[in-house]
Amino acid sequence: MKKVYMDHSATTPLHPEVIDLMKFAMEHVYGNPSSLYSLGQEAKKYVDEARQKVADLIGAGFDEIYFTGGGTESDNLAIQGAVYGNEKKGNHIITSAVEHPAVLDCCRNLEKKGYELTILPVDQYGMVDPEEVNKAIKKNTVLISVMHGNNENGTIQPVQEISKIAKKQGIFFHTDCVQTVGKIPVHVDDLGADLLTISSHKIYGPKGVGLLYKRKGVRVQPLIYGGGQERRIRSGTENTLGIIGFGKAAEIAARDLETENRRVKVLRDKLIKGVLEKIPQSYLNGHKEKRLPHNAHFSFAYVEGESLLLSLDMKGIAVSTGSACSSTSLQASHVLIACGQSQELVHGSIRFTLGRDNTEEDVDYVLSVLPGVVERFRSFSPLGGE
Amino acid sequence: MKKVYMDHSATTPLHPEVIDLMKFAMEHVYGNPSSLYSLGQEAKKYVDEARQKVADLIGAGFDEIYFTGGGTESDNLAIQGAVYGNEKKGNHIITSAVEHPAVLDCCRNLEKKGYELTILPVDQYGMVDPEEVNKAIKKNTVLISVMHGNNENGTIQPVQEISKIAKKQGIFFHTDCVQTVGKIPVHVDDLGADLLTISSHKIYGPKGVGLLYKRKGVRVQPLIYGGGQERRIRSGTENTLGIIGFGKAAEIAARDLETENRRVKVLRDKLIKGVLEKIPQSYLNGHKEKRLPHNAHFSFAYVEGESLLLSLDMKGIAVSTGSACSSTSLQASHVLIACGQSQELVHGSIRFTLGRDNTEEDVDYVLSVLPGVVERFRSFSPLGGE
Amino acid sequence: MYNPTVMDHFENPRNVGEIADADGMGEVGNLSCGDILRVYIKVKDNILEDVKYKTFGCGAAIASGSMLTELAKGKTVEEALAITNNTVADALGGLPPKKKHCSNLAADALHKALEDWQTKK
Amino acid sequence: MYNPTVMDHFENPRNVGEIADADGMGEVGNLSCGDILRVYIKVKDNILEDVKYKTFGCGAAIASGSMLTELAKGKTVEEALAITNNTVADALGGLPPKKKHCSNLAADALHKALEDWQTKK
Ligand SMILES: Cc1ncc(COP(=O)(O)O)c(C=O)c1O
Ligand SMILES: Cc1ncc(COP(=O)(O)O)c(C=O)c1O
Ligand code: FES
Ligand code: FES
Repeated sequence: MKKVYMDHSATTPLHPEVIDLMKFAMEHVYGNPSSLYSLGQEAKKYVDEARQKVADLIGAGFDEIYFTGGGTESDNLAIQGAVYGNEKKGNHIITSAVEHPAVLDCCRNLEKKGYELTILPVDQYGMVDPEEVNKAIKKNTVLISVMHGNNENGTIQPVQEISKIAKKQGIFFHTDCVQTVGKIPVHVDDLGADLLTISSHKIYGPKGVGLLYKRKGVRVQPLIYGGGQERRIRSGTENTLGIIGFGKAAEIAARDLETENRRVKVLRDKLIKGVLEKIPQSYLNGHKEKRLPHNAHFSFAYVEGESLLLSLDMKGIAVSTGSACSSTSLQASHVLIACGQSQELVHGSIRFTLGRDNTEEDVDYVLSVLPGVVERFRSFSPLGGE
Repeated sequence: MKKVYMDHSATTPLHPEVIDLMKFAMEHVYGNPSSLYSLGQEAKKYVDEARQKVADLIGAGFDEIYFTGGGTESDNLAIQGAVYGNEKKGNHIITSAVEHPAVLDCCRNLEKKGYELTILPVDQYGMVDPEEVNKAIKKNTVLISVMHGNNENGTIQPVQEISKIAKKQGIFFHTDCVQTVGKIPVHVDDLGADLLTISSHKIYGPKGVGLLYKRKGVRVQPLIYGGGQERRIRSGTENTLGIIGFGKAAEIAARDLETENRRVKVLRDKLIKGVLEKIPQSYLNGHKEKRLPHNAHFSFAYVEGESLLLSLDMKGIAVSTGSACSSTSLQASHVLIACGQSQELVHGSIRFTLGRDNTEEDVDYVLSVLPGVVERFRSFSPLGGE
Repeated sequence: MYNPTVMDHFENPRNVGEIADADGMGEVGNLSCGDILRVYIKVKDNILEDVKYKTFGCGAAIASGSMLTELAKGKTVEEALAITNNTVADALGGLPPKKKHCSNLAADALHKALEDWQTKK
Repeated sequence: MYNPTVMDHFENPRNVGEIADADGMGEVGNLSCGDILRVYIKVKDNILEDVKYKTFGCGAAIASGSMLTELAKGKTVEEALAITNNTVADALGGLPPKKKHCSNLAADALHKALEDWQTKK
């Protein structure tokens, strides 16, 4: 059976060059980077090389990169770390309604602990209005966190404008770039980020490793205490193998950014056009232009996402529904709800996210299979069609 | 040049069987375990298999295992998690003076935040007296954390007796088993642990992955919020590759525990005997009998550890000095200081930790090289010898 | 995620559809997931002659509806009333813990359809 | 960790030892790391005729002592007084940030030895 993986925003396979390097590292790089003897220093050299590569990818300084156990940890470190580390500055956080749970649940937990939280609304495309940010700022605002690109509907936020507002008021600005890095240019100075999150496994690197970019001078309190690795910001023996793979993935992401994403965008546009044409009562979610080049996110009236997903899986097509990163939860997508979509329509949402391995044939295959599957479930549905 | 790696308590190379499985997984297991389609469920199956293996290794239930980003994170999750998660029960923590920084610094940080902390003293072997635990308990004690085996001097603590005391008083008991698992039997019920830490890279698995054992019913607040993975205790996309390698390493550790450690102990005993005989004013640190089978930790009067380490490295021998996990720090080992050793002697401490790859020839080589190196530095030293 | 029996009923759901001249109809919406299941019954001489369902629901809902109709068909009203979500889930060989409520949808819709028939009678 | 120059001076330290009839001796202990370095000097006609050192210290301390003695030997007292930890660290081609204080040990011990000579004179 034909296999089409179109869930690259959930995770990506390892890039073949990443695999090669990691295979080498598994056999040869086994020292502890904190050890003083040559075997340890050799491991440290590999980690530092990777650090330079990820720094280069986002225009950061070598010393501004802190490796973590993934995007979720980086988001938590950025937010909890900045808030706990700057208690004298204030106790009010601003974020948006469409953030990843790693940001949103982290902020909500701080709210439970007594911090003030403003969750900004979004428009129908899931876009934050910078004017709303301005209005939400209070005397005690210490941190604004707005993601760069949305993991569900692919909408790209006006991060530059928001960071300018933050800067003017002397408020720290964090942005989750897990979905944008490697897809569109991510440069810490262009974005005006004080803190920035990246995850390795979304750019063809291994899972379980990520980074926090922390601008020099920004105070962050650690989440995890111990041996003092990562310049005391994130203790724990370095995930050398993961970091080495991440570094390679970053190098490739920088190298192939333009060509690969131009290619994927053409396929994605064909997919969107085909789906909207072939399937009645299908809707594209997210912003039409200001969206990630690999994302096509639809709602289909009168069908439920999980059954669609399972049926597509039986036909070899891997996609996701709702909030992909926690699709074991039953809650309807908070992102689409925030965009004002009805519960029922939200339930019929499916995300296609294309990647390196996808071809035009893949798109054609999806377009040949999807309409029938949607049609079939509609015939089962007590909603509509009557 | 002959290469002798004798720093297995700092980290271990990947076991060849672990490498093989990880190589396979790198190519074939790339789904996100939270994804509902078969590729995701396949990855979940591998993660669950690993979960069963680590559970089996320590006699835990499948549902009592929470994968984390390493031993340091597990220690922090256990301590911060239990303390924040049980604020109604009390705000006093008891730990020992010889804990790993992942426990000690985490506790000290809680003390800064207003929690009460008792750090128990140890005897000259680094042993905690259970009677002291009893005396330290207060009405508001919520957690006792005492490690199973020490990472520096190898002393094994009377964990069973301590956990009994904790249990009697209804206080949670955490034990860091990073150094003992795979070396001596570690069974959650035998040890009486409510919370227990293990790290993969000390048992020939990959770095950057560990686990927290949490007995059913013990409340722990997460450190990291997000998608709700690991049953909401530790959010973040699972480090599938790392977990798969960890699982395999656990399987091997269980399988080879007895034979391998009997073998290593013979070598270790030869090393201790040889060093003490050949080098005047050399002292064995830690307990003579109640010690890890692979650990030989010495202090040499009138020499400084780092120079010894570097010289041995030039001769192909990798060992560590002071607190190996943070050997970039200049502070003298807090463990040896807690044992009442003089600053100078502490400075001349060297840890040999043997492992699977060591042979009798390795020991002979060390015994042929070490005395000369110590002698040479003594001749440089303004201390003693005059 | 689902066992082969569930997947079979998901792939080839039995008795999907409506009964134009149904004697009873019951619809249940699940608050926790927003899904909906509707059951139609045809009753003759105290026997459920025909049972059909429609659902806007997850895989487990589709399979539960399918299994429910198979279980209920040909049963007496009393037997049908004794069908619970557990009956359905068990007949499916079990559902994942988070999906237990999906079998409720089916059982509850059947009971509602029976009530509907009762009142109309 | 250390550059090749440092490693060379660590492996083959110059002028290790004592001067039995030294004109000045200076010993410095470093509080942050507990290490010790001792410098012996022999002064004739305002020139440091001989300089020797001993250390209980890390690799950087051994290399710093070695480099210091090389730098100081044959210098006038004034020139020797001008030697700072930076002079030593620079001559070694740099030290890791955490190891900067090790070169202090050496420079400070020299200055103490010169003081000692001054008072004894
Ligand atoms: C926008 C966004 N932020 C954070 C994360 C979490 O990163 P990780 O999966 O590495 O924990 C993800 C994906 O899961 C994401 O899409
Ligand atoms: C006793 C002990 N606890 C915790 C740790 C930390 O584990 P990890 O290196 O996986 O962060 C170590 C080793 O570094 C250790 O020896
Ligand atoms: S999740 Fe709604 S019916 Fe199953
Ligand atoms: S660390 Fe003490 S002299 Fe270098």
